[in-house]
Amino acid sequence: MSTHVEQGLSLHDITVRFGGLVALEDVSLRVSPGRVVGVIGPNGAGKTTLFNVVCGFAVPQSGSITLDGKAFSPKPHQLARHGIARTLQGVGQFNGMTVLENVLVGVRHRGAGTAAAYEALERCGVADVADAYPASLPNARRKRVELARALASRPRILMLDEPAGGLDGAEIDWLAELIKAVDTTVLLVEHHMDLVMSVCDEILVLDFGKPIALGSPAEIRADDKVTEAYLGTAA
Amino acid sequence: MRRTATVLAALLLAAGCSNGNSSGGGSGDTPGVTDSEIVVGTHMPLTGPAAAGYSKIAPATKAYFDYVNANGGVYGRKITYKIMDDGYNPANTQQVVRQLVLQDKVFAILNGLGTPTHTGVLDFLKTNRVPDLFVASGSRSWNQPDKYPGTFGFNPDYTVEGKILATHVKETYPGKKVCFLGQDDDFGKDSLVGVEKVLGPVAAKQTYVTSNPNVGPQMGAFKAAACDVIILATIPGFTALSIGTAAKIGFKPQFVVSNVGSDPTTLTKTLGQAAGLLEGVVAAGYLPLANDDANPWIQLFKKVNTEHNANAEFDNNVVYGMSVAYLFVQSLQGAGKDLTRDKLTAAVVNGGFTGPGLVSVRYSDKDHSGYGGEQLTKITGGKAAYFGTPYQTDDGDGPVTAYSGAAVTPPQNGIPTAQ
Amino acid sequence: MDRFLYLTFDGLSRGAVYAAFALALVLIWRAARIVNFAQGAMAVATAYAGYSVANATGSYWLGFLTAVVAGLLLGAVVERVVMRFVDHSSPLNGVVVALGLVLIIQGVLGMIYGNEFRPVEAPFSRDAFLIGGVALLSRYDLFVFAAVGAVVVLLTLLFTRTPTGLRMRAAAFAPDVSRLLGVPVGGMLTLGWALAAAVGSLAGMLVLPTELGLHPNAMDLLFISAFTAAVLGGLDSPVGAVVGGLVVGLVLAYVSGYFGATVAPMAVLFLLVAVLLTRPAGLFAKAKARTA
Amino acid sequence: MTTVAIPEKVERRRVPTRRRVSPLLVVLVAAAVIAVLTYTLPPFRNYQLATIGAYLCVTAGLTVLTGLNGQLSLGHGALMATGAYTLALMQNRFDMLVLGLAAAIVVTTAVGAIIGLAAARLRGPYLAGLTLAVAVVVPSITSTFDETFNSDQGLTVALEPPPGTIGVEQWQAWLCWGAALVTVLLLAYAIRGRFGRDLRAVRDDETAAKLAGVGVARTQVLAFVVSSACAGLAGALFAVLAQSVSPGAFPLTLSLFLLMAIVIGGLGRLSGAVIGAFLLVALPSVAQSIAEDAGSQRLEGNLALTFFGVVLVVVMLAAPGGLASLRFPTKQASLRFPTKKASLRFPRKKQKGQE
Repeated sequence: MSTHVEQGLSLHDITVRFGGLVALEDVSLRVSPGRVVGVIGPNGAGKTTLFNVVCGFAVPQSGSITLDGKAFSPKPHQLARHGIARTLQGVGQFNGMTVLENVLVGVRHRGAGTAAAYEALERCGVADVADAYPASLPNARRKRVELARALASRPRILMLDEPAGGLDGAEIDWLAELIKAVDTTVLLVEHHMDLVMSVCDEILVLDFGKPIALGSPAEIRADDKVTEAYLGTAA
Repeated sequence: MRRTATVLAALLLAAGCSNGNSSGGGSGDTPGVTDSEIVVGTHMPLTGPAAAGYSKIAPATKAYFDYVNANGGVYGRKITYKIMDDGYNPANTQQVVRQLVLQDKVFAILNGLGTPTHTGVLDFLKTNRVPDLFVASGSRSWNQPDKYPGTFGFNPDYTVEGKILATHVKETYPGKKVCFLGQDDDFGKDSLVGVEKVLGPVAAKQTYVTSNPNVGPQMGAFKAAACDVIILATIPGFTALSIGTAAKIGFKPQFVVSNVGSDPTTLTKTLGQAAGLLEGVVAAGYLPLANDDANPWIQLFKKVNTEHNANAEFDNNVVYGMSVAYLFVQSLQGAGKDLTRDKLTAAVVNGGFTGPGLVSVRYSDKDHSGYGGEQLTKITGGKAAYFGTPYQTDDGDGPVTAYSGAAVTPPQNGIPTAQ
Repeated sequence: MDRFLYLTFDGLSRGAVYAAFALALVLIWRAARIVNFAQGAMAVATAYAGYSVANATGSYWLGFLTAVVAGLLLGAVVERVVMRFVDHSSPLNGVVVALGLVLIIQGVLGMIYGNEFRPVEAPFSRDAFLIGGVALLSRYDLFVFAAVGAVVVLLTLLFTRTPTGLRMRAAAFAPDVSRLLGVPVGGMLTLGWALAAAVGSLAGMLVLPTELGLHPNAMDLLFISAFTAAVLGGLDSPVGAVVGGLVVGLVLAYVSGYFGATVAPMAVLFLLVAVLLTRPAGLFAKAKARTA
Repeated sequence: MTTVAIPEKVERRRVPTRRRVSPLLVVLVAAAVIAVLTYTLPPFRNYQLATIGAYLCVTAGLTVLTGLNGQLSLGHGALMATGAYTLALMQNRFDMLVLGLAAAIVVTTAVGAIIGLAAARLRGPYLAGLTLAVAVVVPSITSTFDETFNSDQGLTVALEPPPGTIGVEQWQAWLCWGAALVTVLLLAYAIRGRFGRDLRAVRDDETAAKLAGVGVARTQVLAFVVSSACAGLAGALFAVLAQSVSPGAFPLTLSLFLLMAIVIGGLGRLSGAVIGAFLLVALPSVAQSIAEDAGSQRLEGNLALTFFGVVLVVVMLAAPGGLASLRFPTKQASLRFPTKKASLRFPRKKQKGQE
């Protein structure tokens, strides 16, 4: 754990409790610019809670967050201002608005408008359905729309919450290509091991809220504790 | 889409106006009057909580007009009475009165009911020079001959009534503690003004709002203040609630009730099993009582009620409605064959009408208020009856005096003749 | 002190009725996620039926039973014939249809019975027992408490101890899963409406003898107080409805008694604002987990 | 306002596809139509026309709040009362109509901001409960402060008659529709851009909206403030129309009827607000004439109520998207699925997994 001034997002000894339940315990993580960092763990390991802490949906009992070395107390609607974008597990879409409008909601920087939205839509390959309503699209396309909305805000840090959920192989390959191609920092929560292993530079493994491993994909693959945690809960 | 909506609106409005224009419209210069018809309109609460009791008035008025029409009408003209429901909502009153005046082209507005509702249309009626006769409320607002030359009241105003009730209390229960419960509007306020003009400050005063049908706290306060006499400026439901609630907490003062809230039929029904509590309750009135079968007016009105009002339940509201109609027919007769609006108001100003009322109406060019006095009633054996003599007074500091005029009987055929 | 005691009991006896009516609203909310704005009008309609029977037979209790059974039927009919076909993509649609029903019911009642107050009888004396000169509760008030208490106990038993109650809860909370498990979700919804309407009718029969009388609009004001009570308590909580009802009754009584009747509605508003600002889902709302 | 335009396939990429009819143009056409109407209609129809205009101010604002932002208000009648009383008090003191109207908007906006701040914390029925309590408190306030508001009797509004030979009703129609068209124009421009998208984003999914950078509470308060300003203006116009204000004119039923009107008209569309405002005036009038023809005492009034109720229920069952959703079937219809897009929607559970 480093304490000197640094670029990027850092979590320091974060602990979150809901009533008696410990959701996260002394979790630290550093997300340096340009890196793709994955967070994995069995169900209930605290992955989404970790995201919620960064987004301000959950307030840690102890610990701190820094952004570019400065103390950061996140508020959900100010994330975009700090250059952080996040997708939601499941689909968090505006069903009363067209695909284009959905993406336009994410475009908040000055001077950018429809053009920026189209750029994001094209990047995600859904520009052809710009005037459709999300509810009329297949799940995979809707996930792309949501990605497009996140990308349209031109984030420095992109937080993806189980982006591969419900996708087939081809879609996941496309997603992997996208994650590799984006020039932003990515923080990824995902169950799909192949995706995580292929795109991440660094992986944090959580089990019952505790960090049990942190390292490169190769290191994680070789870690006994990780195998144990997965087999232990899966059995 | 917006354009289609606009066009739709325009079409419907246009369609509406082509329908609307065919009705009404006079042949001569006077709106609402042809050789064979006089169209008169009113606004009344026919639906909603305020309709209770009041919804019977306009049909009774109409029934009496039908009776007159069946007997040849007034100067050969039949009276058509257009009754509009305003639900006691002043905004609706605006709409329906404009419809009556501008669309249906009524000759006059008769017996529009309610203070807040009718207050809002005074200026409109004045601007359009529509006679605004016999407003159904005891507000003093109707008596402003300089400002509203076409508007005339009907009910004795609440201050007059307050003075008369208080005079009775002063004479009959000297030295007793007198308390007052009033509706929280001009009714309660004007009445209290009248009461305090005679009695001085009352021992305790409380108000209620119609939106909270519980007078437990108020009655509790009166009991705590040990009131002997309670004067009620209440509508019927709240009269019954007050008497019932007082009994419920073992509190039995003498109740003295405004005419507005004293209809024994309504009270008996509302109190149900507890109707015995009404025994001895004092109230005031200015028209014959519906249960007074010996009264020739009641006999006449009952006959009309049977023949033209589908034999509706005969109560004081029916008597009220028919008395209004009688007075209006008298005014029409007074205005003569060449009926104009000016002649009608002139006939009312000339006054001198006598009819079912126990006292006379006060109309003159300086006074546009309705009946100027009341007589007291008492409930004995479950039946209300007048006692003593009628009193009359004004809404200022004038004395309360006995009324000296004699009661009149209705004409043979029940229809007033030109005077 | 006497006055305070008197006002307390006055408030409690009215509050009990608000509680019963609020309970009916909570029942439908739990079953169908709809605030049934037609509850008051439906209760009035069944009360007319009840009093017609009571007048014809001379038996108050037969009338009472008629009203409650009519409530069951009316609730079921309203759900089966109207509410089932409402497009629930917007929660407003249900509200507006309920408001439409209010107009229809009030209009039809007005046409049949006229817009007059009809007297209603209470089955027990409404004269309060006097203790030390202070009027406390009447026999009728005790009857109201007993009836509301019985309803609360019976509903609690139904929902916690019977398979039907369990199914109703399951159907309301997770319709799709319940359907897979073989719960007749539609039937449970109908049952929920029927039960709620019956409780509403019962509340109507309890409150009418203390009001101005039977009238198509007789329950309008009661509905407002009861809705306020239900919101105050938290719409998901039957206990909240009861507590909310008593609190609203007491506030109205104290404020009318000490500050005058005109101020009372403002006091209720302030109370509501104060409660909702601190607990946006009512006093008895369960803590909710974050959705993100 | 429709939010869907016909996609122009030729220039789809990188260029905004929307070629919507300019609101300004629509309003100008409407103004011309209204102006012609005011000269051709008889006085009573002009008065009804004026009333529609006044209603349009409030229904337009309410449909933005409820339809676009998803906040349910049962208290807009009370906000109208605020505007009406402000105008009455100002008018009786200064006798300058423009000043009175401006003050009505300012005061109601302030009141709406306070309610909106509380409302932003509340959802669904809790918001309904709070606004309901606001709606019923009006008579209580007027009688508690009766020195100012004169209790149930209310205040009369002193108004100068219109200049020259212009009929009062015609002048009222100009005033009300002038205000209504300006309101609609401003709202139309406000909701077509960022503000409109934020409103709908908050309605559809608060969490996702927050993450996309939308200030949810701020947007909700702003929506309440905007619709309050509209309600205040409408209330002031009602005071001008009636030349009087009293609590009885702003009962709870008014708030409920406003809500019914926008839902029947078509939630979230300004065209729905127009239809709603029209129905608010037309339906009672039609019902009254039906009742009059029926002739029975008990039917009178009650038949109107029943009629209104049946219309409500039938429309809601047959066209849940409101009357404005009944559009002409076109080739593009399939692209517009789902058709009820502007109604307040919550994602249906079924759709998530199945598609």
